[in-house]
Amino acid sequence: METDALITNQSEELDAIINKYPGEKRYIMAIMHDISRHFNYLPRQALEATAQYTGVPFSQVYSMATFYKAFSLVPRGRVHFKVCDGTTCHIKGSQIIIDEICSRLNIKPGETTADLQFSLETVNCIGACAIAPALLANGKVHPHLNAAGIRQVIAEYGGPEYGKKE
Amino acid sequence: MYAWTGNMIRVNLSDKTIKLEKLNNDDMKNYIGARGLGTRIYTKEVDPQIDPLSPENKMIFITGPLTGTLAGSGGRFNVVTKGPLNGTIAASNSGGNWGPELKFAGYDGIIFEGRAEKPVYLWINNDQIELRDAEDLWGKDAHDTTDLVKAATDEEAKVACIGPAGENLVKFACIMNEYNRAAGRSGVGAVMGSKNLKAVAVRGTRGIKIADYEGFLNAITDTRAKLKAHPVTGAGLAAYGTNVLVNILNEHGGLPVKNFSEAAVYPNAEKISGEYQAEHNLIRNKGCFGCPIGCGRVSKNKGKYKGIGEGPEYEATWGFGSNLDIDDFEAASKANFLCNELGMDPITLAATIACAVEMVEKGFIPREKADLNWGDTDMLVEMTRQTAYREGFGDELAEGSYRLAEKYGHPEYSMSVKKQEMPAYDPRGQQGIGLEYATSNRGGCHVRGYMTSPEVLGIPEKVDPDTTEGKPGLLKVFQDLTALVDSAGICLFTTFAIGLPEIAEELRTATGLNLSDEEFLLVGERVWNLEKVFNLKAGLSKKDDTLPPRLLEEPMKGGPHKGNVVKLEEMLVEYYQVRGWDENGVPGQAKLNELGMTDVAI
Amino acid sequence: MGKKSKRKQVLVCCGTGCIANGGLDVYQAFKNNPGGLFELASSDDIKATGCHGLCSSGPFVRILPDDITYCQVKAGDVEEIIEKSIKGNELIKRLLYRDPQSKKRVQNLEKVAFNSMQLKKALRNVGLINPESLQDYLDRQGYQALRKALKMKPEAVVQEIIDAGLRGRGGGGFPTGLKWKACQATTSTPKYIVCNGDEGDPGAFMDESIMEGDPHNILEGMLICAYTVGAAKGFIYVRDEYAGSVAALTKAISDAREHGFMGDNILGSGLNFDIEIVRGGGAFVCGEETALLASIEGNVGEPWDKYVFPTEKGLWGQPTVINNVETWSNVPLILLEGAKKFASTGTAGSKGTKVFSLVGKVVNTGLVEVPMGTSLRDIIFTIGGGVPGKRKFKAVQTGGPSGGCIPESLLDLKVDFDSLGQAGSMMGSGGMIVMDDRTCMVEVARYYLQFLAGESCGKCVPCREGIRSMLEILERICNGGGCLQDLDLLEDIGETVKTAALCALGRTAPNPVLSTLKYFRDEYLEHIVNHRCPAGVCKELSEFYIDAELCNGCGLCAKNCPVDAVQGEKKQPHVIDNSKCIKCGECINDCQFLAVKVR
Amino acid sequence: MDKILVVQPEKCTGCRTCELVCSYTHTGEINPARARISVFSFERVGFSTPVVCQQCTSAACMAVCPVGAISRDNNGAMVVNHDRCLRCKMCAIACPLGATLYDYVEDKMVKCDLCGGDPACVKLCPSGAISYQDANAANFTKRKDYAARFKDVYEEVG
Amino acid sequence: MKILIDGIEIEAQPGETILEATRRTGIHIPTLCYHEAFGGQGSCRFCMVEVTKNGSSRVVASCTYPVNDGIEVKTSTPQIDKIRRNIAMLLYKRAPNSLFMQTLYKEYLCTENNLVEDPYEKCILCRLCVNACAAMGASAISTVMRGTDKRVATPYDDASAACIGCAACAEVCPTGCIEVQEDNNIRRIWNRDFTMVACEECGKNFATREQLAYIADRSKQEADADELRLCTNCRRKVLARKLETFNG
Repeated sequence: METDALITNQSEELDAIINKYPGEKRYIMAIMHDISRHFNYLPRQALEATAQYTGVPFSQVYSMATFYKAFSLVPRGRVHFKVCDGTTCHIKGSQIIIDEICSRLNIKPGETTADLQFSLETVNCIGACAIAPALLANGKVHPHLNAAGIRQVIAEYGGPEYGKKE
Repeated sequence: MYAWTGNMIRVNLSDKTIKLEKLNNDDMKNYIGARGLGTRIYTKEVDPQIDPLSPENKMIFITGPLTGTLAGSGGRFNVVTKGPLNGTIAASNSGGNWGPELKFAGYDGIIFEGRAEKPVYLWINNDQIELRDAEDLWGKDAHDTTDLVKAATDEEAKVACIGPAGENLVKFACIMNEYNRAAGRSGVGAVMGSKNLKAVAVRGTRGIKIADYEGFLNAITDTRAKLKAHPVTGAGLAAYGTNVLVNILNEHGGLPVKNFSEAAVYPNAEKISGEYQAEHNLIRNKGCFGCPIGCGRVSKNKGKYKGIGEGPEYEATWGFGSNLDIDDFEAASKANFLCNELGMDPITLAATIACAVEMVEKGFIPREKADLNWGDTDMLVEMTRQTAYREGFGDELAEGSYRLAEKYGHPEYSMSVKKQEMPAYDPRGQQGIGLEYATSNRGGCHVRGYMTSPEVLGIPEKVDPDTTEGKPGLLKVFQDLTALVDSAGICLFTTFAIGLPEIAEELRTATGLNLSDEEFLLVGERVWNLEKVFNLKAGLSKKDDTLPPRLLEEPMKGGPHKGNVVKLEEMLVEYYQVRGWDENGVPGQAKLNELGMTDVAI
Repeated sequence: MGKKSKRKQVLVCCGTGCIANGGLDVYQAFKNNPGGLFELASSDDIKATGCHGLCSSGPFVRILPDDITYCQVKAGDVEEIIEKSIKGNELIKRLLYRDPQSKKRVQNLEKVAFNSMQLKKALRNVGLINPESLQDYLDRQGYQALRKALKMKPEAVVQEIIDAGLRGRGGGGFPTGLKWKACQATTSTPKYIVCNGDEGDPGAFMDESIMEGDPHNILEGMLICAYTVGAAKGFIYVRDEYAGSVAALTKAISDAREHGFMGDNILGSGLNFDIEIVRGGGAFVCGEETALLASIEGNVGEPWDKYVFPTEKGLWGQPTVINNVETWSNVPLILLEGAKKFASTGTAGSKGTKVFSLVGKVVNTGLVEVPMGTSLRDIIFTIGGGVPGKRKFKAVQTGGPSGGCIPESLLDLKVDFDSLGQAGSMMGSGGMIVMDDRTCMVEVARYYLQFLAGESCGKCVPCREGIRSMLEILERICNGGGCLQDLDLLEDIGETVKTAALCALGRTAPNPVLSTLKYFRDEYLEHIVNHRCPAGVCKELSEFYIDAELCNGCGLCAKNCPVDAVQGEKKQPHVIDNSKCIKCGECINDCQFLAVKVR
Repeated sequence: MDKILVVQPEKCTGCRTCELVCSYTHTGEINPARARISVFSFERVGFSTPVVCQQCTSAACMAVCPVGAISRDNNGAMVVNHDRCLRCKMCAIACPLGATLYDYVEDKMVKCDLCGGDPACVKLCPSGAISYQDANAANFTKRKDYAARFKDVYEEVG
Repeated sequence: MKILIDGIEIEAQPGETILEATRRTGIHIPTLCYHEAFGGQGSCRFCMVEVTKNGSSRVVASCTYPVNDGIEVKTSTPQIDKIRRNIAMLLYKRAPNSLFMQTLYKEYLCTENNLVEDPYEKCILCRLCVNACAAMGASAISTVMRGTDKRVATPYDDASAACIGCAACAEVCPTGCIEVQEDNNIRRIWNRDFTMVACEECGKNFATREQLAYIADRSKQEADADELRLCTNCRRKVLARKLETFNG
């Protein structure tokens, strides 16, 4: 599991993020977005702080954190692959891309490699239907992928050594 | 199943097995419950010839369908066994809270068999039934035992137990429940003691279902209103307890004095009366479970015999009072408190001491054996204690008056019938009660057809106490009705105010049994015959349907009934006829068949 | 239209599709070289615009006023463009769009079939203006509609919207004007205005393109509504994935405030209104308006029964008007051109235009805006150019995951709210995904159910458990374990979900299953009875082989096979080694001769 | 004016008729364990008394109920709305008199409801130990005394 | 206002739902997620009824549909019956381990099918537990995840600091899926162990410390009030015993 205790200066950063918003329930999601952006995931301590700050039960904040796909409760990898599995990408072969990443990196969608280098996630549509199938790697769109193409992308992000199958 | 739970527990103390059984539907209909149903189950299973204190004897704790219900005074249960005092069928009846609690736990009764190797007690907590070790309880009096068992099980548990008297097989030991209620007569406590069974604790939180909700509510409301309105149940018993009878019987000339040897008029009766108690000792009235009468007395002694306890009842007051020429109420009360703690029947104990005093006085018992005198209060208290522990002369008293008198060669001084001592009504002042004593299936007893009610109290209507005319027929009805009342699970005292119609209605609405009043009364007759058949098979015969010679031969020395003896023989002949029995008092198979008892063989 | 400038302007498309293909690099290349552009006085004349529509051919560079559009431009082409087409007047032929029908290069993209049948109303500014520039918007009659509305009685404004016949573009098709009127009629305050920008349908990005490409248009629509119903506060709920939209809207709101179009006493009219952006959390269900409202309130995005409309009890229990992006973008236009003009386009029941994202197995993919009532055939074949390669059209899926699949036999359907509903599909927000014979309809149904299983909020039983069960059955069929009774069970559960689910997401969830069962039952039977997936998609039920008669041994499939399962000599028929084949379908996709087949 | 149940322990004979009729009229079966009134008997000292809800003026049961399932009815009785009740049992733990109970058979919280203004226990109590009297000034004080007395008593022991 | 339910005209109050209005009449509309304390959630859809107004009919959840004048309600039609049957079937398939669902499955005459059953599941996600916990003011549990993965849990499935161990969640649960274990003096619920407070009189455990704090807070009693140190039964008993001393 995650390492929970944030080191001191991170704790200050956390306060700074939270304090940007009024302590009201409706800002929870905005706070979580900012935390997520800063820490690359939602640390437990941050959620607890958010609950306390907004006066909303922790369980409800946690409920939101697990409901919305934008958030992760575990740290994501250095490289975060979001494979679009929108309809267009799907009928154009996104499953091939997903299968390929899974077997190359030995992780399933929603997981991160043990060394925190790569995370894989499938997303519904990144609005790039015209260039399907597509993948977001740390926010960059890689269009028109196929099985060969994804191997190249993995390599591009320093991944040949990860679980490569002969 | 309404009113009944339909469940019996069978506990074999020898091999410690516990089984659940269902009641037989025909038996429930024919014998209803408690005394009747218990006797039915018992007589089917036990050889009448066995020794009451042997492991072969069984004992059945059993409730009636009205036990634990809202029926007025519906808190009774019976202990059915062969009594060690006289070897007759014993159905010892008790009020209090124990019987209802057994029903709430989901059982109508418990059948005990065999004998435990070491002292045990039974713990019933709804579904959970277990035998537990009771070695630490052995030797404890009934009150301490009750406390200890509650502490070990559940504070809300109800406990029936024996005291030292039961442990020591005192022939008239009783079973105490919830401290001061007793299954008092016939020595059922000794049977428990013989089985090494110290106590039975019950906790029940399950309900009793009623067949006709509205009908039953109406029936019990009606019954209870009548009980409240009646001068005896609503006023007399409430105000003075059963001791209200001391003055009444004394005025009537029926309060035996000095072992029935004198006129049944006690000069100092006032000092042992209910009125006296109410003025000097009464703390409060005590009601048994569901009882609107509340004849129980919580009483306090202030003097030499200081203490708080319950009672004494009229019969104990008489026994420890006028019958011993004791006019110290607190002394009589003290002896009664001790009986409660030690677990003994005060009627038999008192009558046995009275018999002993007379025999000492007459020189049949040497004074060096027991220095007993009329009116000696300390002697009374000491003898009571000694009897329970079978110390000294107490060991001989513990066998009851008949064995004592017989041992010293003069059984005629035992004021007993079928070896069980008669209570506080001199039959020479009431011909009917003479017949009642003589024909009672368990020997000397006032609650097997309470003839005092018509003969003295005029309930339901006054009959001449000195005539024998009509008495056998009246007694039969009283006996049968009493058997029904005992089988239903309600208190006999209710019959001062209510009769067959009310009882039948309570039974009908509670159980859903669709029987007429007469058919219910027939239940009582069946029970009576069943008991009779058992006794006959146990070896009793016509010669046992008699009274001590004193009552048949010695005319009353004074009072309103001066010169009277009991004209038993003429009544007995008629009684057998009324009962449909032969001239030897044996019910023929035809009679049994007529009662629907085809499976009971004579 | 805005003022004509003789100066040359360069519009670089920076829509998502174009960015993915390097659009930003192209834009940067222009920006980095402004000095070289002697005719451009300022860098303002190099605009990064919203989507031009024809995403499949991006990135686009459009040069005005000459109206030259170059396609698939790379950063490396920029210098040549500057030299030849900006400094000079020379066309670079290879960068011009090649019309698939005529096979001719075209200078003005507006004239090609893709664009000529379109009617841009909601998208009227997208691709033409710099979304970051308020001035650009003002130049194209920006905020004129608001000024006009503020001079009218609120009731009259609402009446105008009612008369225009505008219906909600988010999927429900509820008459917008009536919604406003209901809210106007309530007395409870405060009231709220909400813009639904949680465009969650996979395969749809028209709202994104409007938010990114013409943000002020949305703000203006909301302002007009605020005036009519008396609201002081608005929210725009945007998918968090749409970073570009958030940025564009944030800038637009800030600019609008600065210039008196937002805040207190707007344009001196006494109207106070401000807008806050709420970033969504990635939940498809939040496109459902009550779920969206719940999300704004700071809750889990679960919908509630809408027996009382949000116009009466919405955000925080207060009257709320909620419309989607495209709906809002139509509002200013109605005020500008008048209800009558607006209503002159479209069908009897559906007025105006509708934006579709035309994607999938179609030649021209991208955003298209057409009058209501345009036939599917026109959209797919005329505008979209039909199915690429030699593949055969099979179906078009409309309405997003909750929509349905429409078969070829219904291609002449005139698209509007009602006709699509009758065909077992729905308008939805306007996704339109073309499928060819390489698409397995059973697997498509399974795909949508899997999507919905993850996207259902999980609150109501029919949706949560019904989808789970239907998905289980579909997976079984796709894996070859289906039985005929499964079809009855699918229909039975589907009917219940359709009638009993809490929100529109749930109630429409069975559509992909029910519509494919209706139109493509034979494919289901093929899977169940013959254990065969005709499209070669369901791996358990597919085996590929190369038809030796058709194969000319080009070797493309062998080259692209990720597992080297295709073998063969050059110019000789190739064979597939099924022990190696992972059934990725790459070979089928590659083969120009349809030689690779499914057994 | 509201009427209340007044208990006079000195009159109680410990017969438990109140428990029986209470359970019978409220549950349809006879079962003291399900009665809303309880009789305690201390046999060693020969004392018994019923204990029953005093329908407190400021009732702890009502105060702690998280869902407002306990309210005062027209007769002044605190009554439980079983449809509303969560069975969290807080009322039972909160009642200083221990007079709010859990019925394990019907799985619900129960308490004395004054039988809708005609208490069955009063009707059948043979000794007059329980009476239903106008909450006139005297009784009202008594009611307060009862609670106060209990409070004091605790302080005595504590 | 008057509404017609199964042909019977009843008086309904504005603002109440069809279900609330119907409950008064004795007509039974089955529900799974409804609880009077929380009102209609509209989530189980078991209470759906057909509503006809101005000639057009629709199927609505009676627990959330507010009555309006002149509506005609049918609580059972073939369509409604089918919805209930399928909901019973689907929930049984989800939670076949609960007796509650087994009974319902039979009651609604669901026919066998080959959908997979999770033999261990009991929860039907009616969320009464979550509502109850919120009503208690604890909100120790909530739904987590979404869609078909949705379930009820404490944050991170850990012991929750907010839980007071009252077990209201378990009490209100219709399927008995929330485990409350009591061993010796420990109550274990939602992965948290509570040390029970024993009655000073009889020694029986009767509440968690947290429950007593809750009560002290709400009823304005002292947290260490003498009453709060005894179990319910002993409070009565002690009161009775003390009344004796007053008596004389």
